[in-house]
Amino acid sequence: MADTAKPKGGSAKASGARRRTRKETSGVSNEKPELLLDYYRRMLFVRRFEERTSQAYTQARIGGYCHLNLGEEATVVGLMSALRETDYLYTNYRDHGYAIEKGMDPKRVMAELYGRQDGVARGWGGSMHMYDTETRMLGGYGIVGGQLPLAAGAALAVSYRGGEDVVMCQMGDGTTNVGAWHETLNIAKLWNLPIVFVVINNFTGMGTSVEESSAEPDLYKRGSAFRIEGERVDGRDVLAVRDTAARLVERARKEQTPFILEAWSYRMKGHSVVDPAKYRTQEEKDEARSKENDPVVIFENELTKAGVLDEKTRDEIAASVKERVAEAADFAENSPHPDVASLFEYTYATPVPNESRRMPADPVFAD
Amino acid sequence: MADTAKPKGGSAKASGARRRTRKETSGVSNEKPELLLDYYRRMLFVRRFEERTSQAYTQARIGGYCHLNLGEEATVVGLMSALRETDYLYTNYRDHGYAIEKGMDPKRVMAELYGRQDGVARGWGGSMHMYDTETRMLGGYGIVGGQLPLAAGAALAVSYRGGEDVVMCQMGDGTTNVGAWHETLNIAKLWNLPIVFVVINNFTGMGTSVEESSAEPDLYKRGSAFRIEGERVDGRDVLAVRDTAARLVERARKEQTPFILEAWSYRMKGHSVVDPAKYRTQEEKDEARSKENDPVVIFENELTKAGVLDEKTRDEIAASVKERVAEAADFAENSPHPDVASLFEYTYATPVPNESRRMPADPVFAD
Amino acid sequence: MSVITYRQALRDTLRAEMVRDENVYVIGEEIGLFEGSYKITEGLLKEFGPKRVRDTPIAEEGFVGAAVGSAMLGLRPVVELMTINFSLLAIDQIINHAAKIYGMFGGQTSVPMVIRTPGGGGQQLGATHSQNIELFYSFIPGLKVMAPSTPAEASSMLRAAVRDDDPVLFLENLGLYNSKGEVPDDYAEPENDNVATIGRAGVAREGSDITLIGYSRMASVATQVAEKLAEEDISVEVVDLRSLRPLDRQTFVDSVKKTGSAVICEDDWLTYGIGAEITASIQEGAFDYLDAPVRRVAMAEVPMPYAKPLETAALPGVESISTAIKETLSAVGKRVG
Amino acid sequence: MSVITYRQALRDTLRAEMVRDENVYVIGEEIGLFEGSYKITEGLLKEFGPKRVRDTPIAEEGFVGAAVGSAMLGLRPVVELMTINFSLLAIDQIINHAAKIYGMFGGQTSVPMVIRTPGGGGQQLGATHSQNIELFYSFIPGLKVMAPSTPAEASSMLRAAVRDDDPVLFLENLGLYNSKGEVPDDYAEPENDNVATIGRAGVAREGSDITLIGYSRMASVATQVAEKLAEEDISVEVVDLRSLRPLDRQTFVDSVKKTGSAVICEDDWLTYGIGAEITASIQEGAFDYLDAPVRRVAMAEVPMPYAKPLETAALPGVESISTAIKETLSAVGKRVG
Ligand SMILES: Cc1ncc(C[n+]2csc(CCOP(=O)(O)OP(=O)(O)O)c2C)c(N)n1
Ligand SMILES: Cc1ncc(C[n+]2csc(CCOP(=O)(O)OP(=O)(O)O)c2C)c(N)n1
Ligand SMILES: [Mg+2]
Ligand SMILES: [Mg+2]
Repeated sequence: MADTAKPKGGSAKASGARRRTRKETSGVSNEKPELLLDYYRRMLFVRRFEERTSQAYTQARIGGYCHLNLGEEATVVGLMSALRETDYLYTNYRDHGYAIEKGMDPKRVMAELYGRQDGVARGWGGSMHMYDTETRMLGGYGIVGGQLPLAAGAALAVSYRGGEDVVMCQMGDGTTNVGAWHETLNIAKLWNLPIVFVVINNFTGMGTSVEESSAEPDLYKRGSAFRIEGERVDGRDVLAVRDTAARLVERARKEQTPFILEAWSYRMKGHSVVDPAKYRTQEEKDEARSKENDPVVIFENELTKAGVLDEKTRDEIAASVKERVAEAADFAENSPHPDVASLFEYTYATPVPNESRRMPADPVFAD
Repeated sequence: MADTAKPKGGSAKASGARRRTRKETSGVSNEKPELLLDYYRRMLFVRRFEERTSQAYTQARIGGYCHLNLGEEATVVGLMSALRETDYLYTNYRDHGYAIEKGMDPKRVMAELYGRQDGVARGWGGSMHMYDTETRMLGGYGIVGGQLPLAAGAALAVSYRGGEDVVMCQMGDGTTNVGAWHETLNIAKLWNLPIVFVVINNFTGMGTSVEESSAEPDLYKRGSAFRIEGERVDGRDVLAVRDTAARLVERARKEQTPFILEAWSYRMKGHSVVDPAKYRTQEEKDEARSKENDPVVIFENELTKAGVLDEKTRDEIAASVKERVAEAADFAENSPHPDVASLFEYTYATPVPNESRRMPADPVFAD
Repeated sequence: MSVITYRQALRDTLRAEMVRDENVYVIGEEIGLFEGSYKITEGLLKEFGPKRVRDTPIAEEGFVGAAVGSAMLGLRPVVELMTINFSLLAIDQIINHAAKIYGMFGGQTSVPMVIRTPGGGGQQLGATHSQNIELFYSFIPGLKVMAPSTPAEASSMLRAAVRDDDPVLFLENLGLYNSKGEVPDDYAEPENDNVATIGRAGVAREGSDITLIGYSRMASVATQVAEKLAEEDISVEVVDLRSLRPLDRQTFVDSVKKTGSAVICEDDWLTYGIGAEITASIQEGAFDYLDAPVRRVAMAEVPMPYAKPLETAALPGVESISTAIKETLSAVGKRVG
Repeated sequence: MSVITYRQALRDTLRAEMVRDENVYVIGEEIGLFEGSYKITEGLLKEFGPKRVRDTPIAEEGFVGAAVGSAMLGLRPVVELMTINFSLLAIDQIINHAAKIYGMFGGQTSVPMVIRTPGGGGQQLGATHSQNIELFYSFIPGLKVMAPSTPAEASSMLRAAVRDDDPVLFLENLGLYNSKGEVPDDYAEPENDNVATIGRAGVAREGSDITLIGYSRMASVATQVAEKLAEEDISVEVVDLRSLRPLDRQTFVDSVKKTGSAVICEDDWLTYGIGAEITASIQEGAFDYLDAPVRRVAMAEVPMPYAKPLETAALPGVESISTAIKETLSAVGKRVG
């Protein structure tokens, strides 16, 4: 098991130090500039998309619970770069970035947030439930840990058919404490399933710290109860995430066995859009939002220093990202609301007699 | 973590060998003869009690599911000898021996099996649900793993009040795969609870082996996911069980933290009385019932060899045990059936208006 | 026609569906080597191997959820939950996942799976092992719930459940496994297309004085009651609900329109039990036809005691149902035999 | 009298009970530092410290079960489940353990605990976060289920729940937390002995034309309906069930005997919903008084969609309830305003 750079409880200083250490062994110099710029563009896109989402929520264009990937952009882009298009993805409710990065059209993701007909789930899912059969993003899930058994089941189906695909199952740190974690990882190992469990450690559930909720706070080590190997990676570093994830994904594919990947990074804002995070001290807030811990800023600086990103390109990228985000919002705004007449369309896949299609005021017997 | 003598998948030969090794370091020579005879008497009592139970079941005097402690006698007696009277016990449904050894009157345990009014649970519980506030045996439980959170809660109450008691929570090997295992052990460690989780490893759930159901088949190691220490002991050896259990119980008391104890032994018969165990090979059956693995026989031989048990004492003990078992059965047989008029007595502890007390044929409104 | 047990009908139909479609597999605790707690999967491991007959750890939430996930990719798992009581450990995966995935994601992916599980009291299994909580699943849009009462129904309904693209909770009953009945000779053939319609009740026995409604084991008890009362010249029409969701109200309402009164018999608890909906539907659908209140005969509202006399007293049976029927008939002024 | 929110009533009563009895402690996810998802436990950690305000990992089964175990030793835990949807993860501990321990062991040990949890749709939370499944608990002998609809009820009923020796499922509602109402001035005093009686419904508003029955949020909607229809000269009597188990049938049956007809409004799904039992009970208890079938206005039977127009259409409201009332009144031939 590899343990790279993790701030216990999140001290920026310690992590910064460890981060530099890691940097000596990898970095942007070995990568194609176009690829680096592509990652940068994608990370920035997630950032701006989420900012727009937050704004739209405040304007009551988006409802329900709404959780953002702010601070997690490098992890999102790194992880998704490690998957093949044909690989499957399951996530928790903090899923907008993953949906986009797995290949969904951001317009349709935004339309889903707006609850419109062109949304990826036709407006039935909302923020927590992005889903698209085509791109094999098999769902954001709002029940903490609910996606774990499902993801193992998808891997079981792959294995049953002798396929080549891998399943990635994303979750938060707090999720490693649910019973489904134990039951699922045990099954995944026993049945030799090709799956990578990715734990996004942002050091907190809603407001409860990892130390207060996990008796083994080194989360990647918790596979020990199942003989599952785990690694930890600096989730602020898109290349490190990509490389570690790719290694584990390919091992899962080849060895037909599960792995755990813990990626740590900061949650820049509250748990969800409406959470002012009053339980955080000013110091904690500063740390979570500091430039030093901001994956977009970090990467931007690195690319600039390496001469990959000049001011002009940066501005171009910023402008194009801005435009695409605006397009997405426009698209969402102009997409029609779902027709109330469709209310009973999605209860069952196979229609059978006597299904209820009553509106609230309807009597039980039509006549 | 100590790993003493465990047969992977249960090979008598291997375990016999390891067993001898262990014996060199401990044994009957350091113990008071009366105590050794007492253990022997108690183990034999559990054996004969269970045999009588099996017989009564076949005669339809006992109903429902009925799981026996045959093969587990040394573990039962060893564990219970490690507890103070004031310590609490929670077990699974394989609970007759524990109930008796924790201090319940065997007559009332048998009466419970018969479903009679003098049963420890007034006939409401049956085989799987022995319970007695007095002796602090807080229940056998039929839902696999159901007792785990409860036991942690009892330990929480002890800790809340700053008490000295320890909780012992018994379960089977198969139970280490349930989600409640994970949730409970995590909580127990986080909250510094004085509790010992005892895993009775009889190498099988109903018919599914440990290897097929636990990705970490060294069960005492599964605490690693919570930084909980674990030990394994030869459950056929009453002194080894007592010593190891006592050490962990006292550490739990002193250090206010949980431990895991795995005790392995053979299940001599089927999963429950009605199970013919057809899924076992003849070799497996032979092994499970061999004299070499029979804790009562092993201990009897040791005591005989050590000169503690002569023929006369053995016969005396056998006769007295036989008599007490017969007494228990007689008592049960003669205890009245619960009165149907008491059917509604135990639904609620605090009576409130409008409780239903309708028999099946009663209308909803009395008049 | 051959006469076989309900258990045999389930086992052979399950086998036939596995032969027919290799996406069908069975999964659950002790279903392979142990051949099932109630032997419904007897011989299947030997015939189909461990890939298609998958023994699981004790981890209801995990393996039910894994079955759901595999169904999302097009497999057709048939899950065995040892008894419906243990379904409470998996209920989040059933209700919040299996039942929601089709709708919550806008109809993109169906979840073709069956969860077979027995209910049933009367076996002295005590409070936690004797519950009839099919209500929980019957209440949930997105699930289908079937409850056969005879070997023939068990066969054609299990076939329907396996072939349906939605999650089906398939309710069996400990008290029915050994019961016998006629089935078509080809009931065990993989090519058999005798597929029941989900969402339909049936009139199990015609009668004119009163309608008696039941499902699962209580439908078979209802038939016994009808036979017994026939000797006293009371003509009882028996409706077997068969499908608890969707619920075929028209069938029992039509029966009540004909007979003018109804009694419901159910193994679960009275208050909020399945019979409550049946009663509510009757009063709404046959209001002007009802000559007396609909009566429900259900389990006494206590945690099920272990002791036999208490258990027997707590459960409805031929006697208590007959009493309710006779009382109802005298309320409507019909002659009571 | 002061006017406060339902939230405030809960919070202050909870605090008062903690002051009164040091065996009372609160336990749940994010109730301490975060002060509760819906801020019912605001300030409690600061006042009582972590021993009595216990933040838990995300482990509903584990911490609910631990609460049960601690109650067996005489503590009086008040558990918060963030929403009733998540109770499905803990339902085995609630139904198979908390509700069974007293009876299954022959009345030796009671389980004095409260599980507070909000239901409620209408917040665009989607299919898994908008369910009203109080039915599951209301069905279970051994549990008590309370559902207050006003701040005053919230206070006196929470006090009753904490002091009762049985496990109580205490149903709150997301849509009620900000609603206001009068409470006695001493509602927050630890010495207060204004304790509601568990198992009693109440007539929230008198009327003569028809009985409208609801609970929790729908009881408050029912009152709105009554007020609105009063303007049209329709006199609606509103019954607030308050206690779902035990169920106080006499109160609503008496009301129906007076008015001759009834409508039930409920946030949960119609088929098998809470209203089914109410309806069944009315037809049995007031058969000869009913002038028209009892109608139920409930949620459309679909997994709750996220999109606002769909969600709004799926839920009952003042409009749909008024429609059902007017249709019922015309069925009985009463003048409709
Ligand atoms: C079963 C369940 N319990 C509780 C919740 C409420 N809840 C939503 S998110 C959350 C915290 C999750 O923390 P973590 O897994 O670390 O993910 P993060 O939000 O930090 O990405 C909680 C408790 C839920 N949705 N489901
Ligand atoms: C939640 C739950 N699932 C399944 C069962 C059925 N069941 C009863 S005992 C058992 C095997 C338990 O094995 P183990 O924990 O090793 O205990 P042992 O019987 O060997 O003592 C199973 C699966 C149950 N009672 N509860
Ligand atoms: Mg987190
Ligand atoms: Mg075992």
